[in-house]
Amino acid sequence: MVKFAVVVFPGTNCDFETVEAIKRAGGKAERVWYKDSIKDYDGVVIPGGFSYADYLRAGAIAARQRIMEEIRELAEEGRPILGICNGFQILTEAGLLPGALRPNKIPRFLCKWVHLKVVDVRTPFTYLYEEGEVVRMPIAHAEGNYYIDDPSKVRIVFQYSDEKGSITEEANPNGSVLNIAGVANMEGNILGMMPHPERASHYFLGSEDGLKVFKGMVEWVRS
Amino acid sequence: MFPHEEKLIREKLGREPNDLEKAMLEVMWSEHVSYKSSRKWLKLLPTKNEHVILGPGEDAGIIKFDDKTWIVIGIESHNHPSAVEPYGGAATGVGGIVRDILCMGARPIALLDPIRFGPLEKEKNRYLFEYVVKGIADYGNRIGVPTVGGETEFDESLDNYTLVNVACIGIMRPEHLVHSYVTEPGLKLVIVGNRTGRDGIHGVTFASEELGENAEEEDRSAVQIPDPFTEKLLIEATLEAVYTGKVKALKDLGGGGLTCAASEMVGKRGFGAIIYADKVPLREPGMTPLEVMISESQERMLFAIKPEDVEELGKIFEKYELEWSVVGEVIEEPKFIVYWKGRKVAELPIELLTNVPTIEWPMKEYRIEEDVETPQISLEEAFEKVWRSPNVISKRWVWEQYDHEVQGRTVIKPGFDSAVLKINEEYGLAITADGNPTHCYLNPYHGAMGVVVEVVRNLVSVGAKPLALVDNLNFASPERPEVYWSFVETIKGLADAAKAFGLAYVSGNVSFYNEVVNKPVKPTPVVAGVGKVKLEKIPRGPREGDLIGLIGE
Amino acid sequence: MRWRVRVLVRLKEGLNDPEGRVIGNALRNLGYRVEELRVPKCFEFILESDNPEKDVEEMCRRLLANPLIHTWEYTIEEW
Amino acid sequence: MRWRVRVLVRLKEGLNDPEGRVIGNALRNLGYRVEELRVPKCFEFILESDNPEKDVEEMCRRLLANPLIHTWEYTIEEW
Ligand SMILES: Nc1ncnc2c1ncn2[C@@H]1O[C@H](COP(=O)(O)OP(=O)(O)O)[C@@H](O)[C@H]1O
Repeated sequence: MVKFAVVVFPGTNCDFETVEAIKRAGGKAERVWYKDSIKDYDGVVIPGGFSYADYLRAGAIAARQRIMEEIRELAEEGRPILGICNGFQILTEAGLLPGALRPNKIPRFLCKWVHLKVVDVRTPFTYLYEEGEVVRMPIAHAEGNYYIDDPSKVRIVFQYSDEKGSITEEANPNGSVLNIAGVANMEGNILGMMPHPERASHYFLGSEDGLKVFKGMVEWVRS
Repeated sequence: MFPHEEKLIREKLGREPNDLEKAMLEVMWSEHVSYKSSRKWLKLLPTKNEHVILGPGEDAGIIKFDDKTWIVIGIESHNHPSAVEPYGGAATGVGGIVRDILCMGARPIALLDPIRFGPLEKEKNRYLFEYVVKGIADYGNRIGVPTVGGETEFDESLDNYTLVNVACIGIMRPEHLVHSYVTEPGLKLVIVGNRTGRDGIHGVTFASEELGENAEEEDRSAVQIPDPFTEKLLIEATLEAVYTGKVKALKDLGGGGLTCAASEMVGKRGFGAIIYADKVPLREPGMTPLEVMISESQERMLFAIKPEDVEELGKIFEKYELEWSVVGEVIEEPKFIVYWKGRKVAELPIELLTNVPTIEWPMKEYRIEEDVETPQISLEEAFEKVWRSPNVISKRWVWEQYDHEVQGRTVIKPGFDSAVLKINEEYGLAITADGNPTHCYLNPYHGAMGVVVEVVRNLVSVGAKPLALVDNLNFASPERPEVYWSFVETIKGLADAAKAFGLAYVSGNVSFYNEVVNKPVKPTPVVAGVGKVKLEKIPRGPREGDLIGLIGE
Repeated sequence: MRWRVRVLVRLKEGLNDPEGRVIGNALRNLGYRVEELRVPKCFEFILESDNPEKDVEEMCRRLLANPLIHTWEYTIEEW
Repeated sequence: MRWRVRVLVRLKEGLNDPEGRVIGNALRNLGYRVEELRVPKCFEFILESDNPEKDVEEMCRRLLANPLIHTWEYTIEEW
């Protein structure tokens, strides 16, 4: 069975619900402490939270831990690597994705539901969505303001939009370049996203829009 | 301590206590730790019914949700520390109540933060408001416990001051219950977490006095710097340790520090302890045994463990990169003995520390309710006034700074009458917290009842059946006869209202001496309640065409 | 008159400094022999004032620091 | 050899500094004529090293700063 590692750094706090969401999507997942090995897994999810309490810069210290080298190797083999929120911050800090996540334009933590437009449906995480589909998920971060000097270096996967899919300034919760909410590497197998798909994976939590991210990832590995 | 208490101690001890002993007695006999002015009256509260597994008396209360699931709940105030250092005070308040839940063996799953301030027109009050919220946000968010509800109120009487209450909810399996007291001698006492520094020395005595004019400069040692990073590791390490079944007793180090945690842990069932104070990992050079014994450094836990299991549990603490150290042991003899570098530096009968006599202050009734004329203003004007009030407008600015979604349970988010957490695929837990100082000031008895009734209404309005309550009593100095009277009236009101609904209080907190420069705060009981709701049955907002009805008087 | 100001706000000696501890550990893990790492808050700005010393001192007390837990120092240069 | 080091990490010119903006506004609200307030990150520590310049430069590149968005400067004194 397809098995994912959900990496737990000191301060990671969305690990349990991310494992839950992968299970709901039909996959198998285990929490893996950052000192252990992830070599035997089919893919890796770096979940949200506050690794090292976000001291210095969000994700900066986790990105320099040894396990990131193993993740880099798995990524080079083409396995799917997903970073959610703090996971996205860690991936950029580790140089696995280009760009940087800076403090929000209003420098506060912001927890709210947003609309996202799925703009790239050719990644292992998004091929179950329709191109241009508008979905709802919550964000919860203080440093989600994506910056990149040259946007052609990444594949833009999710953009903050209004409910009709227009990419407006009002719909941008944190000031990110081009309303970017999630990006992938050119190969498409590394995705980083600020919104929390695992928090939108159950009817009672307000939406199941996020489940397709995990379903896609699980199915993609399986086939 | 009052002179008559010092005298009593001298008599019981048959000698003058030395400086260290005096300092330990002082924290244990402080209002904050001993509940000496309130204990007698708290007995009036109903504390038992079919839902209650564990009522007041330990670090938090426990109720039964279903056969496999218990819910743990506690509430705590951090008023004084927040008034002098709003960011750190509020944050460490969150840390304290979270550890209280943790030490029963439960995973903390939600926070509520009823917070109160003076009018926002004043710079100082805005500063307090902004930084209290930031403190709660930074701490709660970093430890991954969602703040799903609370209250935010502004009142004249709180000018330059703040009431910061925090309630925490935990979830556990019955087999993981750990008590806060030991039932056998020979156990090792192990301290885990942050190093001990000079911060928070005399914190509890500080919390048992009114704030003076120059509080800032004077009370430096009473504030602590929050360390949510260590707290998060403590949560995971503690739960992993608890799941081994080898933790015999567990307490967090809060007010009164190691003295309080250790003496209460061993004294409850008549045992004693030897503490090797020099074995406590220290942050600063040159600390004295006195400082070590009463420091209130945050993010520390005290474990009682069988000697043969110490190494195994130590490995768990090390996995989470936490420092730990064996600092003492449980002994048969009911004595509290402290060693420092091989020398005995204190020896007290345990009950002298844990059995503090109650105090009853004089009471004086007041009556300030009177008829007032309804102001003659237009409906528009009235509407405008009400909707502009900071007490009525949406508190979105507050709860958007809180990660209210983390852990993936939040079904009903902030902004409604109660929050609802998903407990399993079928049922949820509704939680809410309410207070109403204006009403309580006018008539403490009716006001207190009103608070309970509001909690019940808020639970019912999301479709939940109320299960249990906790109360946090924020009052001015009990030495003021009117205040003490209002305190007792409040308890009677809380008791009568709860009885009327068949509800019990499973935990609570009393905070006295809430005054700045001789200005007492209004009687402010805050009640939090939890209820059980079938997820499918939660009313999901009105639709166009629905009829609106009004029930009741 | 316009001034160029830099304020450094430090935690008082002896107070717990988790951020400094965590960053110091991270540097040591990378192999550097670093000790006593601290992370003061730093503010740099241009100030227009006739009495910059007084103003900056007051700004620290009122907003930039909390006298209860912080000490501060500043440099003021003509701009 | 032991050195006393102070590192300042600043956002590159042109990148806006939301925290600086908010604090600047707060100070202006209190009546101070403050402009261009910025909040660099500051690190102070003791370093044991035979080549402190090289080490500190490397520490900035590897951890303390993000070269994409930051510039840095430091002072190194004998300790
Ligand atoms: N400090 C706070 N933290 C979290 N949620 C809050 C806070 N203050 C208010 N809220 C939320 O805002 C909503 C309205 O609160 P409140 O004004 O107390 O409502 P009501 O008057 O209807 O009881 C509730 O959902 C409450 O939980």
